Amino acid sequence: MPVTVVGFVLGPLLLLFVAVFVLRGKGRQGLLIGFAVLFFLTALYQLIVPMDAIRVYIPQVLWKLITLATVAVLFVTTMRDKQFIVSSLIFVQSVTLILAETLLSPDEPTVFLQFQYEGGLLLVSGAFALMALLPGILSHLHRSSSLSKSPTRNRAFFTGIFLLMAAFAGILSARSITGLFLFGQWGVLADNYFQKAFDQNRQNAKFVLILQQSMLTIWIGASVYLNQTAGSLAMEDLSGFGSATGLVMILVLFMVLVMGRMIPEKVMARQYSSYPTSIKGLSVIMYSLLIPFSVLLKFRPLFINLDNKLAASAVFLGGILMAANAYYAGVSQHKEEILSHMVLFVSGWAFAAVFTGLEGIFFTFCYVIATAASLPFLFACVTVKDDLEEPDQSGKRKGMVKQLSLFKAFVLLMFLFAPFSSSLLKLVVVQLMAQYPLAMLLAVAGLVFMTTVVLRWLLDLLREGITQNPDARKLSVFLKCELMFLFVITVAVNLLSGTIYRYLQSQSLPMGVWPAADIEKYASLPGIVHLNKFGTGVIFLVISIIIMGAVFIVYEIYGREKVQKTAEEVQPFKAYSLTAWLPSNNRIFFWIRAGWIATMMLLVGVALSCFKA
Amino acid sequence: MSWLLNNGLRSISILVVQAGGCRGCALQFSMGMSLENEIKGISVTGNPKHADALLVTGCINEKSREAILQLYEQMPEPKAVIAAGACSCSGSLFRTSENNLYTTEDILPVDAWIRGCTPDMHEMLEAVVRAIGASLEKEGSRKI
Amino acid sequence: MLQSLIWFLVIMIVVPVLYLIENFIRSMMPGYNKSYLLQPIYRLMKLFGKRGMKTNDPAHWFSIVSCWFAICALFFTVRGENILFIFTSLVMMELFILAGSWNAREPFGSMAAQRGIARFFICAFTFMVSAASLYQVTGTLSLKEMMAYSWMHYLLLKLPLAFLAMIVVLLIRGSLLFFDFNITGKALNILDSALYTPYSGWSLGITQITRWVEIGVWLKLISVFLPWKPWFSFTVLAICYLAFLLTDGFIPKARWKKVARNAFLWGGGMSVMNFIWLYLF
Amino acid sequence: MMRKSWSEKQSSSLAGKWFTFKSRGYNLLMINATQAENKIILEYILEKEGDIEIVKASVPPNYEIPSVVEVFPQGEQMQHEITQRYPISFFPRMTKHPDSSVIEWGPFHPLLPEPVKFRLGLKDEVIESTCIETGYNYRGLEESCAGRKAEEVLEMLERTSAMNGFCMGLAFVHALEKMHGVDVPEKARWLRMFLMEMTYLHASLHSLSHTAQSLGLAACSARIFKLIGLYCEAAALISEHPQFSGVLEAGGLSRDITIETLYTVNAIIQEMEEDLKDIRDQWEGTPSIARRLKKNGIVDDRSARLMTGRAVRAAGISKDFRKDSVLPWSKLSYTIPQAAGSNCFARVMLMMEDALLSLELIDQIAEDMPHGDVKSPCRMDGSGEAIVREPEAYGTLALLVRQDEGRLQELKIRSAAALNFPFLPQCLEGTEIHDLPLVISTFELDLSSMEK
Repeated sequence: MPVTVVGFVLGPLLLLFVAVFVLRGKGRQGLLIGFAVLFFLTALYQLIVPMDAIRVYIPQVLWKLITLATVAVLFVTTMRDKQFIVSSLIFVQSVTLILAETLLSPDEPTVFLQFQYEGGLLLVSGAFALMALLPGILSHLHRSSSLSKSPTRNRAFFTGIFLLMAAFAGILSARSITGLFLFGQWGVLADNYFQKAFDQNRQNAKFVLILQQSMLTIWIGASVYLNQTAGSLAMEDLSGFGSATGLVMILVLFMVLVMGRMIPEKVMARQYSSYPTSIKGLSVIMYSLLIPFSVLLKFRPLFINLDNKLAASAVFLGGILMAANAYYAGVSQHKEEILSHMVLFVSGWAFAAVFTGLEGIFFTFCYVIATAASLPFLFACVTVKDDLEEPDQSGKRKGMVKQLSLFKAFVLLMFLFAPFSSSLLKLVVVQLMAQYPLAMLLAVAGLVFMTTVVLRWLLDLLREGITQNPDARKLSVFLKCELMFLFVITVAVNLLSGTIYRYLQSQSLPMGVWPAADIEKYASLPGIVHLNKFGTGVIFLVISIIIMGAVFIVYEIYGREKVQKTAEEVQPFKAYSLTAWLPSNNRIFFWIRAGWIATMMLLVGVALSCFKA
Repeated sequence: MSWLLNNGLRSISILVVQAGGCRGCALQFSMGMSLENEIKGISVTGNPKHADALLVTGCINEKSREAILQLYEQMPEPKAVIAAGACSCSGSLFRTSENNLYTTEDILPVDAWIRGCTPDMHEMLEAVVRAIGASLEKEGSRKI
Repeated sequence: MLQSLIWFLVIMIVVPVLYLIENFIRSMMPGYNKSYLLQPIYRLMKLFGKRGMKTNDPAHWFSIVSCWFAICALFFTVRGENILFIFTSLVMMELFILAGSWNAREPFGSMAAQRGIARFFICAFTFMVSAASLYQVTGTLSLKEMMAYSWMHYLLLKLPLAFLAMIVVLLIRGSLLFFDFNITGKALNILDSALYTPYSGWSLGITQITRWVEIGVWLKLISVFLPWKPWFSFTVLAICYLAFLLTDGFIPKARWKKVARNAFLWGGGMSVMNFIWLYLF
Repeated sequence: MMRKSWSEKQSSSLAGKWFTFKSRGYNLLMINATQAENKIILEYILEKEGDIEIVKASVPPNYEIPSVVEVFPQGEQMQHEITQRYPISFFPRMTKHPDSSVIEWGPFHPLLPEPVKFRLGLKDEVIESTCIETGYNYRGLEESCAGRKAEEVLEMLERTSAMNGFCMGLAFVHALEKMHGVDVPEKARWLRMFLMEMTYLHASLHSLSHTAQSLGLAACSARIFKLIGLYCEAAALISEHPQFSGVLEAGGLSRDITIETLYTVNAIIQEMEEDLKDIRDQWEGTPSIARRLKKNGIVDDRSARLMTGRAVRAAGISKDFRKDSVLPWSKLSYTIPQAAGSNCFARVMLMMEDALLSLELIDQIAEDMPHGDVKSPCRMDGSGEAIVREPEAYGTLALLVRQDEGRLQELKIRSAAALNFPFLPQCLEGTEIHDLPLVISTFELDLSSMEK
């Protein structure tokens, strides 16, 4: 197993123990900054120069011991928090683990952890997200008194973050089913510590925790069955279940939906309510976007010979996810809620894309990376806005930073531009959902409603530019440079989605499954932004950015000197919901719930019918 | 300058301000606009930023005065002011020493007057064209 | 290249001429304000002669950017580029017009911008689904190839409802008949000139040109569906649009929320039915 | 400065008097205030089928006394006028603070016939709370009339408002004739009735044109403008001033109007009958217009009973304001149009029916117009006091005149709009802002005669 992969997984664990037991206060923050930068640079380096040379051998027994240790730690923490249902579930898990080990002693795949073709890129975008949200996390540490004062909360906070990164790297690189279970438990443990760090009353997370633990219990039980029939725990060799493939696929789907919190329900979103914005952004991007997409891609061989009805209903579920999250984004009030629904919207797209052709995956991949690169920047801006609006000790409210609103406007424009310029084109051309008309209509409705939400946010941003507050406290230089740097990367990634296409084409892949033979047909389509071809698209884009830049500059100069007060400051128009013209709101919540429940039932029914055939 | 004058005279958008009192003059103006007459190109607007001329009718008390000054300030140049009716030209019967009513001349630079209690429709339209012509000439002389 | 330049000029002239004819015929009717034949042109010239606009509304600079995107959309339509790319330019144009009226401190401008966002959603959804059905039938998204295809085969046979849905989008954009969101404020309504409240002087002139160019783009886009020669189908559609303009005065103005629901039901519904129908038969 | 207020006993005794009159079926006609040495005397004038009762209350300046709105809600605007002129205030003050986004509309707008400013609390373009700010039409008419001769006062009263100028003048003339006991010749009374019907027709046409503009029917409002043009052409034959000012005189009319001019005027006027019927059928028949009108401007029955003008008949209460007048309407044969539902649709249909009714009455009056002279000699320099209740274009008008040796000592006018205005905010709540001009046009508020 390549040393870097082990480094990504076990490294954060090691640093966790160092941070928690050795260092204090400032030391911990320094360690976190160092870790984040190191994590990002090594991920980037590992992407360009895959270091398979240095290999280190870790015996299977060690992974089994770690799994048992995680389950034991979870059992102890849940017993201490008096969550007896969860602890009983965990007890069942530990019993099945021990029995499976003693009776069957399944042999783990020799290569337990390995970054496959897409894992590297997702790891880089995850590391980038952590880098983008780091300033927000640090400023939250300074500001929130509860974290700095009580050592237990501080310790829980740091364990949570390191565990989160370890789980993220683990799931991306896991190649065996028990690996998924292990790193899934790490993720749940990380959430548990976050709850302890932020949430005083901690009961709105109870339902989600039980749901996830029961899902993991079923998963570990099923892994025994899978091992018997397929003969190995590695995910690629999982095939040849014959009629049971459908059922296995359902199991995988439910696992991804539950662990990724992708069920469009208020309960799932409420669990994050107590988290600060930056942590909420980090966990949404990792749990709900990157991890589900990579897990589904790992089970890709299982879905290839799937019968059409199952794929159709799975794609339809993806469409519902997109439409539902676009609607929730339109209705929710707070900016971070809108952002998390935007992330879930893109993950709904990724969820549906996996079941279409390889071309669909190929394209959605670029869009997922573009999202993982641009949305953390917006989460960061929202955090900074909260910082500035937080009245400091003297009770004086800080003002609005005009430059921030222009950056945010540009990023949203790019986030808006990407779907229209590249994804829509590919969506229609690449038959992402063209074989599934109903799902496509839902997807188009979701996409257009999400663009409407972005349009409305842009209007607010461009109005923010005007409100000038002379005593606005200036942003720290570090934060300003970091935001500028991140903003440039975000715009670049969005514009270069065509070039990422090129990079993935050149990947030489072990299994030859990827990419599709006729990918050339799709890559050469009359895309809008192909930087290597000096087409009309590029001219239009360059001139547009020049004009927009000129107008913003004039707008800035013009605004500053001659802003006079009108006769009487009429309140900005605020009481206006985006869905004012729809008949009535609550009926639509009902339809969304009915939609996803019906599709889930359909999926299970179709899977069971496979048994008879 | 004649190009500016021709275009200005052929497309006039008026902001009719019924400042108070009986709205006989305002009704007379809207009647004049709709009936057959040779003066064309006049339209009514409610937004000061789109208006070329301000037609003030009725008595102007303190409250109306502040609102009218606000409107006048928002109108782009070149702009004309027309005082229509006895009430806005001289305050007619209602203007006495104690109930401090204003005439249009007291608060705005007036370009054309239309006297008479409920003046004639056609006379009003001609006064509007006269006022716009005067304001455009002022604009033209300012430019040269 | 020459042919596209000719088309560019033709459309830039035809749409204002439509509005001139409508304005002149309406002023001939009894009870209306009298006006010259070239009334809209005089108004445009007068607006460019204005100066001294209020300084606390810097938003009227946005009319320049929206005009740029409208002209780009027309240029790409005439060159037969990809229709999604054309729609992206129209989206950017719409964004900057809405931003201009949302930024000004006038509540009616903000209210019109909010209605503009709902109108955007309805037009975008209808257009996207129609584009998908167009792609299913013609196999391409570039306007040039579609024109060639519709010249050989009858598009209307396969896409009748998509054509009607696009006509609904045209009516929504032109604020005509039953699909008037009361945003551009032609008829007297409480929001005055609604979306264009903060613009005045030259920026109002530019927004007027942007509106005309946008209608030109939509007319050219929709003329793809008609099976005749491009210039003939464009003239037929232009005359239809003139008819809509003239009948607009006789239709009572409904409330914008009802209009929005109707527009979504009619526009969106027809395009979705056509899309599903393509798959079933 | 802290306002002192009446003692508990004083307040309850005044309120008690109001309740006794209300229980006996009296209605609040008007509130008059006169400045004594250092006290302000308030006169609450109550009326029931013609006989009038006055409740007096003397209040030292800067005092606070109970508000009459709990007992007679239609008195809110009358009290507001008194607070504008005298240092008195009324408790409890009802102020609603909207928490939704507040926007202002007015005071000058093409769809607002008269200057008034609306502060609207909106949520998703639905009005949650309204606060209406008036005062732009105030000219201090009553103060400037004090101490003037009857002719000058008549000339000023005829110019108070475009729609009700003639009705105000006629009410003042009737008050003088009642005070001096003059009997007017038969032909002068019939001619006055003829001119009143012409004024009603003019008012209905303008209300219809404003409603058509609010509905967004450009073609229809142009057509109604054509009818108004027809009316102006006919009215020009009678007097060069469109509101017939200068025709009236105490004791009759200033000049005679020959039968031929009446016939030509009647012939011109009757041409608009088909157009009016066609427009009525079009509005009634088009479902989108009818549905929109029926949905807006709903006034509950309790307040409709306290209002005046078409709003009362729209609520199904049959009340003919022409019967209040001394003019010989009883000699004409007509049935007063009635409607139900108390919403915009009922009021608009009544506008149409009343315009057609005025056409019919003008025809009847022109037919059997009596002969004789139009003026009886009389002297108007006596002194006395008269309270008169006369119909006006939008309901009933109340006038109090006190004259001392030919010089006007005190004049108090309460127009129909002063009764209907307090009920507008409550009726606006829940309507869309898009329909605001429509509800205002059907409420037919003549602000210039209300604020004077």
